[in-house]
Amino acid sequence: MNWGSASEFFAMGGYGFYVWGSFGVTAAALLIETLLVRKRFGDTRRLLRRELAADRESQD
Amino acid sequence: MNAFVAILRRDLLLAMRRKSEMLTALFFFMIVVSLFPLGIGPETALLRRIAPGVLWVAALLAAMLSLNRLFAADHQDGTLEQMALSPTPLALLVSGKVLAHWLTAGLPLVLLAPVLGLQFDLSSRALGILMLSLLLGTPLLSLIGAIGAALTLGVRGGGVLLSLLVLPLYIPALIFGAGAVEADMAGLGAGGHLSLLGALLALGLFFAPWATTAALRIALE
Amino acid sequence: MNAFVAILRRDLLLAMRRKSEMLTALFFFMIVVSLFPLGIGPETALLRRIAPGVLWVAALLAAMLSLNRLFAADHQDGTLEQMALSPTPLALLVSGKVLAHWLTAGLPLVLLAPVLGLQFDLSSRALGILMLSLLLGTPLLSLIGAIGAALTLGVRGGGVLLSLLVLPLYIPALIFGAGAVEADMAGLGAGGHLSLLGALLALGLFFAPWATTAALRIALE
Amino acid sequence: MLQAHGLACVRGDRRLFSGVDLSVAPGQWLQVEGANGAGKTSLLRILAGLSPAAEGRIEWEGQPVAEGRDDFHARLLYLGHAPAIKDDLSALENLQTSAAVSGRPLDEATALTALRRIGLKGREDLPSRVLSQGQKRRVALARLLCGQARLWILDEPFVALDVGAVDMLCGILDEHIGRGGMLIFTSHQAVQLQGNGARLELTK
Amino acid sequence: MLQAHGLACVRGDRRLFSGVDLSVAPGQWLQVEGANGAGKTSLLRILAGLSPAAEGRIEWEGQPVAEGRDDFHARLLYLGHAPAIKDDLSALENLQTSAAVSGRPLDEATALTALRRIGLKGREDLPSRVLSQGQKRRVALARLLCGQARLWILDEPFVALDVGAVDMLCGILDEHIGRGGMLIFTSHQAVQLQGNGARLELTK
Amino acid sequence: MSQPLINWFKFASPASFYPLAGKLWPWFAALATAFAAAGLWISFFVAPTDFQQGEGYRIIFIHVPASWMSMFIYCVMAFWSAIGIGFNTRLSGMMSSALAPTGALFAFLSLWTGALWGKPMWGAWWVWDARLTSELILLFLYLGYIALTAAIDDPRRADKAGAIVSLVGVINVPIIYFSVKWWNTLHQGASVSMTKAPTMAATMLWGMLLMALAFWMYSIAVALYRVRAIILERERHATWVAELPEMQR
Ligand code: HEM
Ligand SMILES: Nc1ncnc2c1ncn2[C@@H]1O[C@H](COP(=O)(O)OP(=O)(O)OP(=O)(O)O)[C@@H](O)[C@H]1O
Ligand SMILES: Nc1ncnc2c1ncn2[C@@H]1O[C@H](COP(=O)(O)OP(=O)(O)OP(=O)(O)O)[C@@H](O)[C@H]1O
Ligand SMILES: [Mg+2]
Ligand SMILES: [Mg+2]
Repeated sequence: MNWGSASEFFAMGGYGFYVWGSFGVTAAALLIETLLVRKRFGDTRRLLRRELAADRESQD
Repeated sequence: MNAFVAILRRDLLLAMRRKSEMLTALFFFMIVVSLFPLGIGPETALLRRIAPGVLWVAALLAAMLSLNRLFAADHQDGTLEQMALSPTPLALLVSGKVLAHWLTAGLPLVLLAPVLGLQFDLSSRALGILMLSLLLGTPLLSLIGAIGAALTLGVRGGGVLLSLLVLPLYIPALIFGAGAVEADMAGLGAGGHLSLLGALLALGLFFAPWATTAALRIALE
Repeated sequence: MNAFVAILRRDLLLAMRRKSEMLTALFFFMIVVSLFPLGIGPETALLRRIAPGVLWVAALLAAMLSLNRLFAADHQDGTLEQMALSPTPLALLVSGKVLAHWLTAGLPLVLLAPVLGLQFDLSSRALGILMLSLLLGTPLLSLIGAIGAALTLGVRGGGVLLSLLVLPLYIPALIFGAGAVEADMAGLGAGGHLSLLGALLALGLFFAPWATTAALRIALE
Repeated sequence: MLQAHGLACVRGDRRLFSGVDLSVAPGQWLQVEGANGAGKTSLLRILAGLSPAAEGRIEWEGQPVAEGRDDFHARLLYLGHAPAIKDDLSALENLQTSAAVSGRPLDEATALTALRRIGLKGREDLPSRVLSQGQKRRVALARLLCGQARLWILDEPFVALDVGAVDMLCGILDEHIGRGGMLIFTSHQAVQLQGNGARLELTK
Repeated sequence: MLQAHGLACVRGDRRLFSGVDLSVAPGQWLQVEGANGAGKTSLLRILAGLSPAAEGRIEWEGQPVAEGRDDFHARLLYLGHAPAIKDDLSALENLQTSAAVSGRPLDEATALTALRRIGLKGREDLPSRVLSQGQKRRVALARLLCGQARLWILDEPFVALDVGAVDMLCGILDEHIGRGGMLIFTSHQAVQLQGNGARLELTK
Repeated sequence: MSQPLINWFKFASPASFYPLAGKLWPWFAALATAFAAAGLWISFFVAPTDFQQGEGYRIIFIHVPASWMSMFIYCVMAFWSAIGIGFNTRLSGMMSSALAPTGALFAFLSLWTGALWGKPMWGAWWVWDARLTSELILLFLYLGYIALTAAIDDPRRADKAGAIVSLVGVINVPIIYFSVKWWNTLHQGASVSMTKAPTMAATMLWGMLLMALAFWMYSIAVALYRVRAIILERERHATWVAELPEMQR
């Protein structure tokens, strides 16, 4: 265990800005990418469902 | 005025449609700036010394490269004829196109410049002056460039001829723009350079649309 | 082989016909190189130090600028279809076009470079190496550029996209080319750099026409 | 009413035509005829005010056009050889922007109706790049359906259209003339328009 | 002899046509018909080998085209919508270079004869930029007069031609067929060719 | 000879790959989370403070894995492109376009974390060092690929054009790397050279490896998810898409 307290942990021995800047941006970037991919998939699926429903209606 | 907004919107729409167009103008700027350290070598002191010049030349080239699409496509597909036949004064329509050009090819450069300046190890004060000089300078580039683009319209070997016409006219902008940053870095104060740049911009705003319109009418004959 | 000569002749004829085309590529090179002393300031030592890099970057930009007319016109007016339907292999015709591009946009730069180098106070020995490096490097620029031009054919926002694709690929040529001159100026001998440049050229001569042909076929689909 | 007196056109060292007089009154059409290269396109561009005539004068409602340019252009619709279509925009966007630029903005519903009437149903939102030759021409022609221009100058409007579209276009032109519009056009195809018309043959 | 079986073409998410069979034997012509956007141009490009078919196969003299591409192209003359004319070159230079690039160089006399026959007398040395629409098309068509291609594939060859030129072109096509050539073409105009012919209607 | 090949091509068809990818991605996502948790634990709580760089060195635990992934993914894209050109399979183009954004993201993260590391260690956000420069160029290559494929509407054409770009680019990557390296050594002079981390302690190595595994699994999971979306977009008129369970309702 390297850290005496939480504030020590966040200070990172004076390098807090740099370390948390790196880890934070990385985490945020990966998270955003995941969300974007999910949105892309969801949008496509919604569009297709709508198209298919329209097709079925026009056939009936 | 409606037609002005219409043409501005259309040009922005076209830029968006060619999805990556705005981004690629930016990337061009970025890549050209990054080429210089590759050609010259990595010494920080030397790079800091040449940074304002390199950034300004690159901005100038990026703005210029996107010029030939300013009127050429409209000329070829007949849109320009339609513009000339519009009851709205052609100069107004032209101003709309120039504004669209600056928004897509000039403004992004202003915003990116500080990041590239960091790579050359510029101080944050110098970065501020750099942005300010580009903010005043890039609209001037679009205005002057429009005259050149109109003049070379439909002329054989247009693309390169355009740069030949336009680059010399860009030189004052380059000298005052890069000079402002250098003066500041040398502790001389950038005010004089910047106000000259502003004066040039005012002049350009006033005259360039008329010159462009005249050149377009010639190209249409 | 006949068709190779035919297309080479046609492209040269077209370049001649657009009278000033070759000259304007040259002028672009000249103006870009001359912009630097204006942007950076007149110190001789500094200028001599950055000369090889500046000259090479300018050569690279000049070669690149003329790329978008390599295939675009042929694509638009249907000539490219005719080339694809010719019984001669397309790769051969493409090589003819690339050779014509080098003769009109590359070779003139090689010949002009020493004159511009003088402006930066380079020694005559350095000028020789500069010419040699450009002589080896500019054909490479044309070859790589042809791939990019073919890939961006008929693509939205082609012109700027082209530079995005091509400039990163140009970097090795830039590094070895400018590096050769700098190494020589630092007394280290330019042989290594030049032979690497030669090796790259051989590689390019071998692979680029095929990649270009493949890209053209895609564009025609 | 458009009138022209003694028009002449010189291209290079060739005199294409000279002494051309013409007049088109409301409810009239004029078909300009002539072999390839006779100067039809050149004449139409001169009438539209896009290029100057070597000799002669043009009057709109009794006034020289040169004096009331914007006024004339507000009443004019010119469609040339080139269709003025942006490859990257859809048919709908093309129609709306070109209308807005010429000072008569269109709402989406009107534009869509025009496109459907001209036979582009289902293609309204495709980028024009992928449209066929004839479909591109139709996008340009859709402008005829949504403006109040009095004078139409059309250079080869029938080119690349299929038989059905040619009939439809004839109908549109008839309607325009019936409403008291004026029409000047060229065509190598034989077309039958109703109403009061004249032909002008350009010969050397 | 060109044969195609079960050709299909898909553009975007639209199936333009499918199950198209056709065959053209020496001395025969085939006119492809259909409304604007029916897929005529697309079919012709597929037959010429410029774009791949979604389904089906094409045979030339009994062999799949894909296997003898250069051989097929040596016997083919394709003229598309775009005239393949360089604005900066004269009619003569355009004709000579395009012939040389397709592997059949022409001497000046032959080229000049062809240009005169096609009706460009006195325009041989003008830069093509200044030619009229119809004259540009004629420069492209002059290639018909100076090659030994067996199979001609022509996309709307009659567009922009005046009446006289249409007749002349019909004569040229008849001659080609009379010599045992093959011809595939599209046109929205009604044309009368002699010899043994067929029509192919593209419908959805 | 033909039997195994046919099996391969069965999975290379979008119709059979789509459900497979749907089953696989959650596993990779779970693995990524597990490795990341372990890796982060080691990076912050197990690995000791560096006696030279203090706590700042902890950036290494994402910087190095991100750099590795950015280079690795480009090679995988080139691999898929080669398959696509060689065998004309539709799936391979979809795979490389699914990988490109993730690769570009890691290249960006490598630059970002490197810059944040460089400021305290070297006193500059950026120096024109061989590694840094070639990583920057790698980012440009990714962006070129993405911009080109985005600019072409027809997906099949976009795939083929993208394949050419990534193959030409992958030939160029080692060339760039070595050329930049030699370029740099010629002007050692005033430039700051990258300080090698002191001999790596075993715990640090473990932390880096775990984080690298986490990024790797993450990339696979995201690429599979994205390829599913791409398959749906491109095959939306195929009958098998209409019959998918998630398309009912
Ligand atoms: C923007 C700046 C930076 C970039 C683009 C960058 C890029 C890279 C790349 C591509 C690698 C992987 C190379 C390989 O494994 O062969 C790497 C590894 C590494 N980097 Fe950086 N880096 C940057 C800044 C820094 C800084 C400031 C430091 C430390 C002071 C650093 C320390 C390291 C270390 C220790 C490795 C692992 C070396 C090895 O495994 O051999 N980097 N970096
Ligand atoms: N610089 C020049 N020198 C000589 N002749 C020229 C020059 N410029 C144009 N011409 C001629 O002027 C004419 C222009 O014709 P225009 O385009 O008006 O014809 P058109 O009647 O519209 O023909 P088409 O039916 O083919 O469209 C052409 O015959 C062309 O050859
Ligand atoms: N991406 C796409 N999505 C939908 N439809 C498309 C797409 N690309 C092309 N098309 C359609 O494919 C058809 C192409 O037609 P083609 O050019 O072959 O027609 P044509 O029969 O030659 O018509 P014309 O008589 O007008 O020349 C057009 O209807 C066009 O709208
Ligand atoms: Mg005409
Ligand atoms: Mg067609």
